[in-house]
Amino acid sequence: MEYVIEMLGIRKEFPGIVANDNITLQLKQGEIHALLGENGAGKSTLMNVLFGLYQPEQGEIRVRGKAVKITNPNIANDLGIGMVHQHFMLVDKFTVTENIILGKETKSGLKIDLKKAEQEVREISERYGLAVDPQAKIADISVGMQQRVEILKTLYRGAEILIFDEPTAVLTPQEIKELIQIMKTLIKEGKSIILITHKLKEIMEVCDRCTVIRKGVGIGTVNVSETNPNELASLMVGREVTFKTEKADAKPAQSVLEINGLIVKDSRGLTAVNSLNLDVKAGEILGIAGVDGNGQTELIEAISGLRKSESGSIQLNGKEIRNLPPRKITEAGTGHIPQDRHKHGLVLDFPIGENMVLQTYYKTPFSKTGVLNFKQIYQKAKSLIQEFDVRTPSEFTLARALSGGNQQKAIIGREVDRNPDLLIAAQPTRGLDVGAIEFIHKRLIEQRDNGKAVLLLSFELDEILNVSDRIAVIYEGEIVAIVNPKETTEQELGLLMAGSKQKEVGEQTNV
Amino acid sequence: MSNRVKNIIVPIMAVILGMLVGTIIMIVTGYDALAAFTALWNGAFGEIYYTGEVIRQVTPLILAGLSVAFAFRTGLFNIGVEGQLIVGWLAAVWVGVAFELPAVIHTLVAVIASGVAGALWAFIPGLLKAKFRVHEVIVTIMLNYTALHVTNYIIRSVLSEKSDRTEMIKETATLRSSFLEGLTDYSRLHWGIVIALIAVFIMWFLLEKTTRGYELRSVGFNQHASHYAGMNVDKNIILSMVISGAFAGLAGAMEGLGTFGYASIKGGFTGVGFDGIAVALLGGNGPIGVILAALLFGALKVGALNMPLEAGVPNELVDIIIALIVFFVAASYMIRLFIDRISKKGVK
Amino acid sequence: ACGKAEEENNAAEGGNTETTEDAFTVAMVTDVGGVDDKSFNQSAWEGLQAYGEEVGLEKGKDGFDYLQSQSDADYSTNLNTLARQDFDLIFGIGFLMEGAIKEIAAQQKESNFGIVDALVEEPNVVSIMFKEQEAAFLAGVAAAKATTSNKIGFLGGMEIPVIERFETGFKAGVAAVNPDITVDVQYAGAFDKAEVGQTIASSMYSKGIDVIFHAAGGTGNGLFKEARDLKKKEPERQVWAIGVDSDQTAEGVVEIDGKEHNVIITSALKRVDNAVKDLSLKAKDGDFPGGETITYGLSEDGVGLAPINEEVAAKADIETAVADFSEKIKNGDLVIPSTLEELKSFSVQ
Amino acid sequence: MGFMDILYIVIPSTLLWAAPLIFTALGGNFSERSGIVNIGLEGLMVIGAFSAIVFNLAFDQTLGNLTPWVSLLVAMVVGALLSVLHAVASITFRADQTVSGVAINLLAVGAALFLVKLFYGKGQTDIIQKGFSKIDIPVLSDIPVLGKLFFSNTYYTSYVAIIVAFIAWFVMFKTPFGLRLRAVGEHPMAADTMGINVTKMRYIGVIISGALGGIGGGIYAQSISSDFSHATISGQGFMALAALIFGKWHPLGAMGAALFFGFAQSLSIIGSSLPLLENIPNVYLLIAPYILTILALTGFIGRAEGPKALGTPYIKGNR
Ligand SMILES: Nc1ncnc2c1ncn2[C@@H]1O[C@H](COP(=O)(O)OP(=O)(O)OP(=O)(O)O)[C@@H](O)[C@H]1O
Ligand SMILES: Nc1ncnc2c1ncn2[C@@H]1O[C@H](COP(=O)(O)OP(=O)(O)OP(=O)(O)O)[C@@H](O)[C@H]1O
Ligand SMILES: [Mg+2]
Ligand SMILES: [Mg+2]
Repeated sequence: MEYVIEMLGIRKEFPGIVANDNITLQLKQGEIHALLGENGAGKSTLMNVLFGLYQPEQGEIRVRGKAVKITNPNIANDLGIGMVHQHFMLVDKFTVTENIILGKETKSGLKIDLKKAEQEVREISERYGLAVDPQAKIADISVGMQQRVEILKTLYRGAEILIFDEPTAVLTPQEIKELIQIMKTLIKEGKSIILITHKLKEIMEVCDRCTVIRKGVGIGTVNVSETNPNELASLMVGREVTFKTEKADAKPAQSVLEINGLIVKDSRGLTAVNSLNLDVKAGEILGIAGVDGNGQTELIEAISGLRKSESGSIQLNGKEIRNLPPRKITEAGTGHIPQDRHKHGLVLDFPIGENMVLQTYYKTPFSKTGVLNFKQIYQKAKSLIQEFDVRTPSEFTLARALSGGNQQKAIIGREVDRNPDLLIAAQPTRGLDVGAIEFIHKRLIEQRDNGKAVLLLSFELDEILNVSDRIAVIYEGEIVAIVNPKETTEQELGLLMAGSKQKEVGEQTNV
Repeated sequence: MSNRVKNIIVPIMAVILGMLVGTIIMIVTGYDALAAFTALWNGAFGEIYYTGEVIRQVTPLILAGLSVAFAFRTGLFNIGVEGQLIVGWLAAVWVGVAFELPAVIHTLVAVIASGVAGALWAFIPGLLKAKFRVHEVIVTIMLNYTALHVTNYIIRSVLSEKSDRTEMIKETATLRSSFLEGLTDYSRLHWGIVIALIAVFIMWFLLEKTTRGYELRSVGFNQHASHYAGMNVDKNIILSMVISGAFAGLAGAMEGLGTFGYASIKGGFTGVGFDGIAVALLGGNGPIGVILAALLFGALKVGALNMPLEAGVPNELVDIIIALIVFFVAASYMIRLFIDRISKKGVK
Repeated sequence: ACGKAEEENNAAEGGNTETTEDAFTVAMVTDVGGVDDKSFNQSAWEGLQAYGEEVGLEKGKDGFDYLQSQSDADYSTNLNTLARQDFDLIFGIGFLMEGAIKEIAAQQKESNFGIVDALVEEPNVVSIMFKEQEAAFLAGVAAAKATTSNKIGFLGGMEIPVIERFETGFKAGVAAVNPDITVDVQYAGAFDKAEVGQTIASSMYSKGIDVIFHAAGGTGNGLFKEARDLKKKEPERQVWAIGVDSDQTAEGVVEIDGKEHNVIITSALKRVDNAVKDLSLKAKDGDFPGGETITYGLSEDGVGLAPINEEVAAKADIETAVADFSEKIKNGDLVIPSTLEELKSFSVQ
Repeated sequence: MGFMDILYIVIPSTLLWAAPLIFTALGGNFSERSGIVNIGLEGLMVIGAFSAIVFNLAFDQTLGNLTPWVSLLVAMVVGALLSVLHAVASITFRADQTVSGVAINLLAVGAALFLVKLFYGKGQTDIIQKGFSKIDIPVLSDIPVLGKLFFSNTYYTSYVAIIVAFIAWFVMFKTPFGLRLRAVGEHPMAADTMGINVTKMRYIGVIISGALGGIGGGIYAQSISSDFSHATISGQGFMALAALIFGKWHPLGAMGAALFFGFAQSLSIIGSSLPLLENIPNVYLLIAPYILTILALTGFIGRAEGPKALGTPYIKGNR
């Protein structure tokens, strides 16, 4: 018996959209099988069908050759299918163990036997090399460890077939490495894996075969050893994709943002940004590289006025903006693409049109003496939607109804349109597909070429290396090195980010 | 079917369903449903007097409904309308009793006093929510009881000497008008309805047309994004509570300066505040909706008084119907599903 | 007042018919308490029923009826409704209706009105007042005779003039028997908070008070509950309560080991029923005392004391003393103070 | 009066007041832990009080001294039935849970009074003869000082309430059921992917709240008011809600809060006769519980957050 899972001719509809149309996916015993597709292509949907969260309208699922009906996750579990979801399914307030045993608790009498459960968790985690602290609260552990908990959940239930839905999108390079190692261990232990990822490099590295879907339709399955990233990308998008971002050399001019001796504390009162110095010049993109949790978030919040800093100075065009209210800072000439677009970027329950004036509603022509001018607002929105290719039925559609990529485009449109001297872009392409990423990168470079300063924060080394003109490496709240992307490698960056003694990077000029 | 049409059909269906279940209850318990509804109608619109009384009843309901709706629209749940109303009532009567002012101006000052009092009372939960993130529902509930005891105390010990109520307000402060009373055969209809309608317009304009309203709504939907966009979240939360409280306070003025002309010690709540929730909800938190819903509940409440006498049906039946209507609107998803099914069938 | 032709046949057939040609119809509006509040709404309604029985009318639009208010705002509407239904005489029960009666009486000049416990000066309104202090005085006498600890309690609803009359009369009665007895006074602040009544009663009884008189409407139910509970727990203990408005004996029944006991000594009666019936009959006969205030006291049978509980040791003693004082009050030898101010200068001698 | 004498009065009274609040707050706890706001506690108490009284009046001849206990069971069942409405609206039909709760409150009062008029032809019931009565707990009340403080002149129901609070704590934090219930209230989709039936768990949570709220009302009616009228339950349900939040959504916290409220209430009533407090206008004592609750929320537990998914309907597959 060759295939452990066969999904044949699966069709799944949502109101007004066919998310999966006659898709076929066959998973071999012991392989890592990639599932590739643009945002919204239907990957998560297909996997949710396999996991019993959705019921397909058509098609058949076979597990080890036997046709099955998977009507809820329990059945999937019984069949040995486990899923690590794109958005973590963990209860923050529970411990690692409680999360793992939830729904399948070890009992003694009426009581949960936590001791025994912790022991079991420890055993499995050792066996597969998934280091976790069984007693830690989810809220207190790193994203990487949370993901290991997710994997443990499936293993605890005896899963033989594991589905990973975009597991690497939220991980740091180090964590990605660890994860890949874990997947390899799992295969050795006889498991089979379906891996969803937008990162072609990862597919090339670990996968045996790859199934591509485009707009809900299955395009086909290829052997990874017989293909290359370019082919995969064009299969997925349906056209040629260029990877290397085309850009002219930067022409840096005067400093727009100057930070000196900045100290910022995090929510727990610990020093997150420690006497940090940094400058960003007009006409350049400065990328900040670093492992998550080294003060990036606090730095950006301090610059944009969302967090009070302790001391130091932040100057924008020579004017002190430290600890000014956010509005004053915005008006001084900053734009901000926030990390979490749902939480910080948009009012999801406003029409997309009203979202386009979130910072400017009080200015003419959008309002006059406190009264809004909706005609102007929606005119503006309409033109931005066109210019930035935001796919939405209309400017009156609620922002909530847009896909992530289009929401992001709307935010970028809004921020770029204000033409700020400094544009802060925090993980602007997180979770987006290559098409959308390409678009966004172009826009950032365009800003630079127009003589604006761009501060880019990203955990994707590819992105940092491709887009930045200079890279500042942040480690434990300090800038430990400034490197030139043309003269460095991923390995070198990785080492710097990991806090290894900075080697002779001093020679890199423009500090 | 478009969402707009559905938004109109849902409350109508809820009302119909509420009446229907009410009818079934009457039939099951052996009452004459037809007689009951006839009595209800007669008690609300049978004579011009009753119609006047209905409008009088509708007046505070509109304001209470506005208060709840305004808070809802800005992301807050003001369950403290009751307390703000009582406080506003007292403030209006206080001004009405204690000051010597020319007519009209006196009324105006008293009305403003009620709004300010309600606003101040609502300022407390607003402030606590903004500064300490204390949930407004629980604070407003606590403040309802506090308002009840404090106003009772003030009436007893400050505004009167151990009496159960204040003096009547001065003639100059009243909202009552012999013109309106004459028009409606001595009902207690008063000018408050005009104030209520103006308030409806203000709420609509403020919320939908001004930058302030834009901020209030934005903060209501997403505090984080609003903060990012440079809005002062705390200020907007407080402001939203304060405006909501001002509407509630005005509702109190309707009672103090219109219906009663005095403030008296209360053993329990007036119920208008909770009815305000029903009104806001049935009215879809919109201006026109609130007016219509207040009209319905006002008519039901006044008409119900006639049911025991004319049809021998306990007037609590109307309370049940109102509760059912609220229930059906709350569970409007059920009605939406039903409409979808019907309209799909229609197409096929 | 208004004749109804089609009902003439009925009238001819006999006395117990629904209505007579010139049926004099009477109705009342209750406050939120309703006609079974075990207090004066109930009493008033009994008076209306007695009137109906006496003149051969039935409940309904053509006889006698009542409307219950659900909130203060309803008084006016309800009074108006009854006037519009052409009731000939309409009672507002309770001081809360003062304003509404005043207003409606001015508008509905065709109808006659009565108001209990408040003064309204309109030509078509009769104000009905009671000398609660007299009933309370007798209750105080009974309490003073019954107590063995010489500690007595008074539980008031709200501090309003009516209740002050009860308090004053009660204290006067106690003092008349034995000035050394202390009377602990507490107000619950409400007429419908049984739980508050219970807690106050509990604290009073644990202080050694053995008789508590309440003038607190529904709040008094808490007193009875506490008294019954204590009695049940310690059947030997002296735990007594005194009721108000109507004879509340039924609320005091405790079953201990299959035997029925009662913790209520007596009740200070306020015969709203008598007053209502009396005025209805007068009005029917064309003697409506419009614009007047009629005060019902012991002499008019408007207040009184309910029979004394068999279980009270001092029953005979109480009855003699009560009869004695009643006599003095009725013939004017003894005037009971009606305010705490007057009480200061009051003495039996 | 000496300090101890005051305690001898205040503590039993505190226990009496607290019992209905504890039950109802525990009920609210189960509902809210499962993610369903329950502002309908007041209504559940109303219907519990109503059904307990009606049953008590009807069967006290047959059931004798068992009557109040059996009536409590009836109140429990009726409360549970009413809460099903709340469950259907807010779980199956995704109603705004606060609003559905308000509807439950309105409905309970309307229906109970309507039925009282239907059954008895009047606006309030008679007084029950077989309510819960005062007792000294055997043995325990003989302990010196403590026995008189905590175990004399009280009602069994108060102790039952305290015991049930501990049981609720055990169920919620030590059993698989509790873990699942809390998971559903924190992250329903996570629970769903773990094969837990979110809808079922939430229904159970809400129905338990109805059952316990019904008992709370039943206790109130049978140990305090002794009859049922429009004024019987007036705000106790909201107090229970406050206790639940004041107690940080924890059963033992809710119990503590309910006892604290009971204490404040009895102090406000008894206070005016205490030497220490007699010169303070009564109003301060009356509002003390409410102000203290607000202060406590602001000062000590302002950061305490409810279950994460509280108030949000769970829609399968929604992101
Ligand atoms: N619950 C839902 N209701 C309605 N439409 C949905 C729902 N879930 C998914 N869709 C739609 O189905 C399509 C496929 O979505 P899906 O999440 O499977 O895409 P995906 O390939 O996983 O994308 P991504 O790479 O962004 O994760 C999308 O267009 C989406 O709009
Ligand atoms: N609440 C909703 N109302 C309407 N449509 C929705 C809703 N939620 C999701 N959708 C549909 O889902 C799609 C967006 O799915 P999704 O958020 O997965 O997009 P995405 O591109 O995968 O973004 P991301 O990668 O950030 O998840 C939209 O096209 C929209 O039609
Ligand atoms: Mg996605
Ligand atoms: Mg996906």
